[in-house]
Amino acid sequence: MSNLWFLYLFFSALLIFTGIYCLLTMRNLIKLFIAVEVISKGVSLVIIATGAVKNSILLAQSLAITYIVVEVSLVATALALIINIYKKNKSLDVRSLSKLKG
Amino acid sequence: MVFSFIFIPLLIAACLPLIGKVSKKIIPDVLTNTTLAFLLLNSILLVKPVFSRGSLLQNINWFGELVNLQIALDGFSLLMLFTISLVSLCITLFSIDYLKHYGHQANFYALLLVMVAGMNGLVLVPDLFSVYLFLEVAAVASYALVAFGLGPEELEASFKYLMLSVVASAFILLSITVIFGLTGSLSFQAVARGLQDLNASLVLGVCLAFFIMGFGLKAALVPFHAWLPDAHPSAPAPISAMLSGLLIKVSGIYALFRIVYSVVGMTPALSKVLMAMGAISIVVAALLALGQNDVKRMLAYSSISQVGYIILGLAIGTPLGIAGGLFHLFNHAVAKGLLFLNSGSIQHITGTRNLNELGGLGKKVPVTAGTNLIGALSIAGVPPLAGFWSKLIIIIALIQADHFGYALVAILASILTLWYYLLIQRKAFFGPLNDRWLKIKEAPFWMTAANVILALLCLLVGIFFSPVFKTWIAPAADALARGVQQVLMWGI
Amino acid sequence: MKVETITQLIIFIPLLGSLLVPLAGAISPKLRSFWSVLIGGITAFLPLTLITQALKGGEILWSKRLALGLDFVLIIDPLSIFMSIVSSFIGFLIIVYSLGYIHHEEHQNEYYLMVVMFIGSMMGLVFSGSLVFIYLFWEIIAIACWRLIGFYRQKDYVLKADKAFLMTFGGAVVMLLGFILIYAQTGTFDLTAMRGVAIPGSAVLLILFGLFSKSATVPLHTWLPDAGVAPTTVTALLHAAVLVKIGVYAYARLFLYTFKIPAAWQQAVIIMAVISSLIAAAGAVVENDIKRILAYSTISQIGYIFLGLSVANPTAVSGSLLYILMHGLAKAGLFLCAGIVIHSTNKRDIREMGGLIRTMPMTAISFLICAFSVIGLPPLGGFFSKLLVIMGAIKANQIWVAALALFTAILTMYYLMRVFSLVFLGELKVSAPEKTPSMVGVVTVLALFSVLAGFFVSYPMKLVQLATTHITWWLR
Amino acid sequence: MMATTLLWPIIFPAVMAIILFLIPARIKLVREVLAVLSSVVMLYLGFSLFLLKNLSLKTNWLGMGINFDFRLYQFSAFILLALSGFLFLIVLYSTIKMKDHPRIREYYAYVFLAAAFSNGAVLANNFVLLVFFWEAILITTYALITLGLKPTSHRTAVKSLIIGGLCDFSMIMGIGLIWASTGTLTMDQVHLEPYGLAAAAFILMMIGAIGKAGAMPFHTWIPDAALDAPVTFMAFMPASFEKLLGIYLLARISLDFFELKVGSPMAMVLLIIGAATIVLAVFMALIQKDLKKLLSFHAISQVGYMILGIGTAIPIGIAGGIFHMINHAMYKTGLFLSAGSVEHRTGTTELKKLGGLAREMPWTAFGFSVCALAISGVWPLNGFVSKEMVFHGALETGYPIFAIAAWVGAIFTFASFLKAGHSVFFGPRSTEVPKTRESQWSIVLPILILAILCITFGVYNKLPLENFIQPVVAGHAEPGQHIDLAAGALNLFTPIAGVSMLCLLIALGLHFYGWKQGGKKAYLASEPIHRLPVLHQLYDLSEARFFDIYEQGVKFLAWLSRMLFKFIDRPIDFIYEKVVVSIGRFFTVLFQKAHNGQYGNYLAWTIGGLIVVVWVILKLLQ
Amino acid sequence: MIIQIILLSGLVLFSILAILLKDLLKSALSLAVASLFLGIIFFRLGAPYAGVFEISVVAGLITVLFALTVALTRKDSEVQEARLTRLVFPLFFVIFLIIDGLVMKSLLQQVPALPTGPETGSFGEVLWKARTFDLVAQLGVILAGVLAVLALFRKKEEDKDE
Repeated sequence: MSNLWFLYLFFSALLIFTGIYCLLTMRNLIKLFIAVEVISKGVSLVIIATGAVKNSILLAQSLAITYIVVEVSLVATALALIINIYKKNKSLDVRSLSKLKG
Repeated sequence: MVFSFIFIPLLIAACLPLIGKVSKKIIPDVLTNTTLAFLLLNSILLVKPVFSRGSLLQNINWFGELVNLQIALDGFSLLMLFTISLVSLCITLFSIDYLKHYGHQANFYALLLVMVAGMNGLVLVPDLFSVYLFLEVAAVASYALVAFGLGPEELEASFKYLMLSVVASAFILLSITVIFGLTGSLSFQAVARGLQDLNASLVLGVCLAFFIMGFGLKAALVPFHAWLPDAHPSAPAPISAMLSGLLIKVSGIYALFRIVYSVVGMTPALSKVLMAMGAISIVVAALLALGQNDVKRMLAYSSISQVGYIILGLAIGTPLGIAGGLFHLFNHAVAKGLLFLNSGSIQHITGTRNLNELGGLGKKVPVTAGTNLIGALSIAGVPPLAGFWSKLIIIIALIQADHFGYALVAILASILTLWYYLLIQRKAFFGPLNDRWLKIKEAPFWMTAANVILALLCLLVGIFFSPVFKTWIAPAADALARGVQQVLMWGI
Repeated sequence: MKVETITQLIIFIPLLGSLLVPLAGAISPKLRSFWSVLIGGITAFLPLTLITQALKGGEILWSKRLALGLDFVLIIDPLSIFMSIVSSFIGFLIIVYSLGYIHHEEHQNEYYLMVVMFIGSMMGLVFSGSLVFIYLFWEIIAIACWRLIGFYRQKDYVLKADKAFLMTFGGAVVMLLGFILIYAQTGTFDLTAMRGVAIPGSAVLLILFGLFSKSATVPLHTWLPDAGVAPTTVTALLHAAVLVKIGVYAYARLFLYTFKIPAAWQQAVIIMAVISSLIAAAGAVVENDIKRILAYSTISQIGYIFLGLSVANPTAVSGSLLYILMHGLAKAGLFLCAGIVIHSTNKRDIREMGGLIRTMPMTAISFLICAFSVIGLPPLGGFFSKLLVIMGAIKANQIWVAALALFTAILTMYYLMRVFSLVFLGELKVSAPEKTPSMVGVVTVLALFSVLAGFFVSYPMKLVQLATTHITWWLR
Repeated sequence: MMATTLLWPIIFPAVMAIILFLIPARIKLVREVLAVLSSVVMLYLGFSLFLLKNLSLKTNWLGMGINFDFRLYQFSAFILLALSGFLFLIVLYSTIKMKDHPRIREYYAYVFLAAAFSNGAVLANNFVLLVFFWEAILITTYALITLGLKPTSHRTAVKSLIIGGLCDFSMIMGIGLIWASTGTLTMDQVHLEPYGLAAAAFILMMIGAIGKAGAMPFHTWIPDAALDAPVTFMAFMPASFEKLLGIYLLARISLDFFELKVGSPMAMVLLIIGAATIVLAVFMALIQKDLKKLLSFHAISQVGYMILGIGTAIPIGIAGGIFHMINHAMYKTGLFLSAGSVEHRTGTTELKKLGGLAREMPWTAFGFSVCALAISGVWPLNGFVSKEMVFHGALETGYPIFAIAAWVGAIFTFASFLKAGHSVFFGPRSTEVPKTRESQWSIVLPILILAILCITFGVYNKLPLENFIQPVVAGHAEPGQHIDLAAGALNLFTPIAGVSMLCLLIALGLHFYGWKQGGKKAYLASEPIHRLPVLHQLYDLSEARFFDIYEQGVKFLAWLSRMLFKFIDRPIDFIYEKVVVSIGRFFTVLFQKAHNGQYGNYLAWTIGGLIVVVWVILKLLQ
Repeated sequence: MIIQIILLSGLVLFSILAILLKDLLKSALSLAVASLFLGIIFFRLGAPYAGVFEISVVAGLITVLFALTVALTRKDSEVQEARLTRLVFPLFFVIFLIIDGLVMKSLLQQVPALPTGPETGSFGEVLWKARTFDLVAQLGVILAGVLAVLALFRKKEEDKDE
């Protein structure tokens, strides 16, 4: 069974890598947040896969659902932030967010 | 009732927006302060039971086990609860007058209470996933609070904070899940028991690295610190105090060391890594603080540096080191809370935080200046203030554990610490009086009162360090020092 | 009253009393002055009642157990009593002098708060028998000092204050590291439990850092001349009477009374002391600012005290202890005279002054007497201390060191006489009257004491002898 | 008699000093009477103690062998008596001379304090006590010079202080060495062979002694003081008190504390210093144009004889030295007082302005002449006796060069006094000075007393020699050897006396030649020698204070200080002020640059940190 | 098994598309598709409720939120991404793929199998009984989110006052 676990871990690692790559290189705020979503997909995949592989899918399922709720809350907050930033900056470029430095 | 630490603030927070429609100011003020005062009282009352029994495990079973809540309270958590209640009470007192700048008291207080509830929950739950959840509760509230001013800088800081935090919490959750996969359970006790006879050190090592990164980011360890100097200064002063004083400690240090000591068990390898990171944080952040012109930004870097001390102490692994680290955690919470509130006072008084524009305020606002001085010296570790004792204990522990090099770093960095605090003192308070500030007056009553209370705490804890240490710190340190045994004992 | 009780009162009356100064100041300036003088007076008086205890010899220990073995220990022995008498007395005189000197300045609340706290923590330091508490009071003094140096708020003044604070703090924390090394070895901070313990050289080095930085010994001395930007009362307090003696006192307490210092380190201190003395004297010759000259002079004299203590035979040690008293009186006198001069002429460069003996004769004569005492001319008190230190050095076979010390004494003579000639003699450049009676009175008293201390040297000497035999117990 | 009597000569003048200081400036008469009376009391005390001879007092003082220890015996009693005698004369003289001095209160206070300290120094039987009193005199010297009230007075005072300090500090060093090697500080318990460390101790102690006495090269403040200080001071300190004390101590050092052997290195040191002092100082004296300054150089030159005498380490030489000391004190005091008398009346002591005063001031002229002849060693005055003894001793050492030096000194001594006396009292009456008359009795009386004493001690040399000198030397003679110093003292027809007389004749010849050359102006009589080729340059250099160890020393001190300050002190400060700060600044700026506000950058650190942590943990786990 | 791998590959593919596509709306839609895949994977792994949640909430609600945001920020919000980013992505991706594969393979031997029995009870029981606290925390998170949105979209009072 643990072979399977590592298979899922392998794919979720790919997802997380993709997300982080995007976070590191992309500039559009919304795009960045999409990357965060990609990462969180990787995480939820791991949760469910672990539960499935380790015979505790019910528990894992409840965790995953909770996680999704958290995600929604985060997305709401983040998008609210992004909209506010857009209102102030008239731009979605993350590079313009560098007034605070030093 | 230990549960009140979580439920009451949540409940009040839920009600506040509605109450806010009725009364904009007074009721939210009173309600919040009463709540926190109640929590403070509660935490003090808990000292005796926890002291006598070592730890406290509480269950709620309602509706035929449909509602099954379990809470574990030991010395360490109690210390955190006490610190949280104490500092946040002072912060809300301060907010009474300070919030005039922002308005929307009800909303503000609600978020603040949610954050408190999140931190309290994090401290109380004996379950890895719950730790993550409460971490997020506090975090989401803090994102909003950082951006509460809605200015471009606030939004920018909040956004960066959020984006970095999200990555961190993803890794935390990942790690929790992997541990869940390894042991098949999530509660501290079961995980600790499971890990004891598990032979998977490499995977576990990676998990711990994820934890270090995740919680390290929350605690702002170098190199995961970059969000903090943006986020803390941008927030309203009470929130800066809250974040620097409490949040980074609870969601970073508490969580990390609870897991490291009580769940996984401290290993020499972990100790080495954490100590090295602590030492790096101390030095790098201190140097960075030196170059700041914004009071709050300097304080923020100082927080990073001091977190370095705390982690350096906690990571030694000896009981004395843990005690020193925890004591410093407490002292830093108080003193940094004080300093951030104080910077709020300065901003309130003068409208600026730029050190180069300030100058000579000491003459006009002696109380603000004096309390600032006390806080600064306490953090710098100048006796007889509280910070001295904790740093002393940390350094003693370092030497006793034969970490002479780290001791030297800690000592020399305290000179740097003093150096940048003296910059604040010199540029803001004790230099020649800037003509712009000829007509300024002392900050309003509640702001000053909060400052004075915290300053007195710094002083009194320093003078009566012995009883404080025995009552609060020693049980907490014991709880941690017992390591995995502590968690395994809970069941009994 | 029990001796222990008196001692605790000596420490806590000024420490707690100082906190009330701002409150008193909020009510009225008169009350504040009265309160400060009262506290200072009590603090100066109480140690005198301990003299009988000192004459009995021996020591009384008192301790309060605190967490982690960081106990609060008091050692009441002839050494601490002697030191407390000297510093509280001079401190008291300085408070009285301040009444006139600081009269028109702002921030008087802070000033008196810090001065009284300074004296209180000095008392605490003197009686402390625990390394941690020595450090603790040490740093309180540093804080007080820092605020006092920066009293005049000018930009570069506060910078100098910060420099002084940072240098002394830096030295002190390094010293703390040394303390902790000792703790790691012995498991206690209590000095009385560690007597005769041989400590490693690394700890000695670290502690010396602290002592040298506080006592402004080369190469950690440069903050002291810079600290001359403080009000003169403060510089008198810092340089002459109390502050710089702390390091010396701690040396006696640690390396004579308590630990065995390795011979190589002892030799190193001897050499450092005499070099410091020489270099500082050179600085005093070169400088033109009166307070900087006196500050360098202080550094130079501190070198002698260190020399005596590090030579560590009874002659030299008693010479050093006597030096603390004599130098305290005389240098405080010099600084306060300089204070009067600066206060009335508003100049600090000695080349711009001259002929002041005509307008302020009492000040001039007091200055001269104190200068003679510092030089070490009989029949003034300074003679005995310097003589004993040098004799002790020769006795310990440190002949070249003694010769160098004597050479420095000639330099001392040279620069002090230079100051005197330029300031008080020659043509009158700035006419300025003498100041308030409280100021002139204090300098006269100090000069008088320098003279009396010379003629009646056997009385302080008795106490010093007791202290010496007590702290050099290992010679017995 | 109680042993505490010993304290009287110290406490009494000290108390008097305070009383005299406290008497208001306006009540002149009371002060003067009181001063004279107390000096009489002092004289009485001196006499009675001299008759007592042996007395000692010892109480505890500082512990560690530093006791309050006084001892009166032959030698110290004699010196004590001499000191009180001179004190009396000078106080008497001062009542007139210093009458209108604006700081007269201080003057008496200092004089009596100096007397107290000097008495203490003489009586002390403990080295520390000795130094205490000895060095204390410095302060009174300093203070008295400043009373000259000239613009340069204070400078000279400081000069005396620093030179004195140098000497006294070296004495302290010597005492320290003695203490270290013998373990005692009681003076009569110390007797060392001057080898090795003890030799160093000897030299250092000796510097203290001869420095006080004003030998070369520690003399340079004296000529300056001659012009800047009150003349009474010159008579009081350099002429009498300091010579007495210095030579007293030198004798104690050479006779008691150390075993000085004939021809031993230490003795040679003394001889050389003595000879050099004689010759060099007398050459300087010769060309002086001011009476007081001329006298002051002689005061230095004559010290040479005393040192030379003691340095011979032969009883007769030592006796000669000590006798010369007391004689010199008399005639030099007499000379200074006469100079003071002249100054008192004419207001100047410049040779050029004076002349032919003998008629108007006959008693002064008489006193001056007697003293001048005595200092020149003219038979049968006291100077002759003591000088002969010194010549004798010097020849007996086996190094005739020292005797020759002494004779050379004698030539020029006489020559310069011929010049001085000639130009002040004889010759044509100068026009630059208004008509005047003899000084008051209290000025003339001391001069006359001293002149008479000079004659007495010369003619009846047996009296002082047997009473004062012989007992001192007695202990140092070879066993069985009987010393009878007075026996052939006045014998003119010995080779040595013959040479001496020849010297006087040469001096006379020189003066005559010079007087002729200088157009019969007496004050130019020394010019031919002044203008000698090499000497001329040397004189110029010394006028420019090139040979003045003080001037050079102070320059050296200033230079050294500047060097130390510039190359040690400032660099240390530079490290704190600049180096540390800029290193801190450098890293600060470096780190600050890294925090550029870019989110991607921060995330990269985070991820990088994560990778490093993973790597390190895995590494540590393996 | 094969189907599972295909589903997983689809998930990764659409995630990559989500980040690589230039148009934000298309990105959001790709994300929704990826969520759909994930939901199916959940379902196949025996977590139907989680699958439903994933599809309804993430693929539905969050996509709507994204679309809304994109719509709200449409005006001149073009952000020029660096072209290199997209070009080198495959390279990095492949490198990581290899590393990932190797690491996972090497870890494979490290982890001992866990001797656990199958779970008992129903999903609801597990969620309520064992994870009650999670529900409390969920409430907290939602409250925090709501309050955050309220705070961020509040009207500034000062504007009126001033």
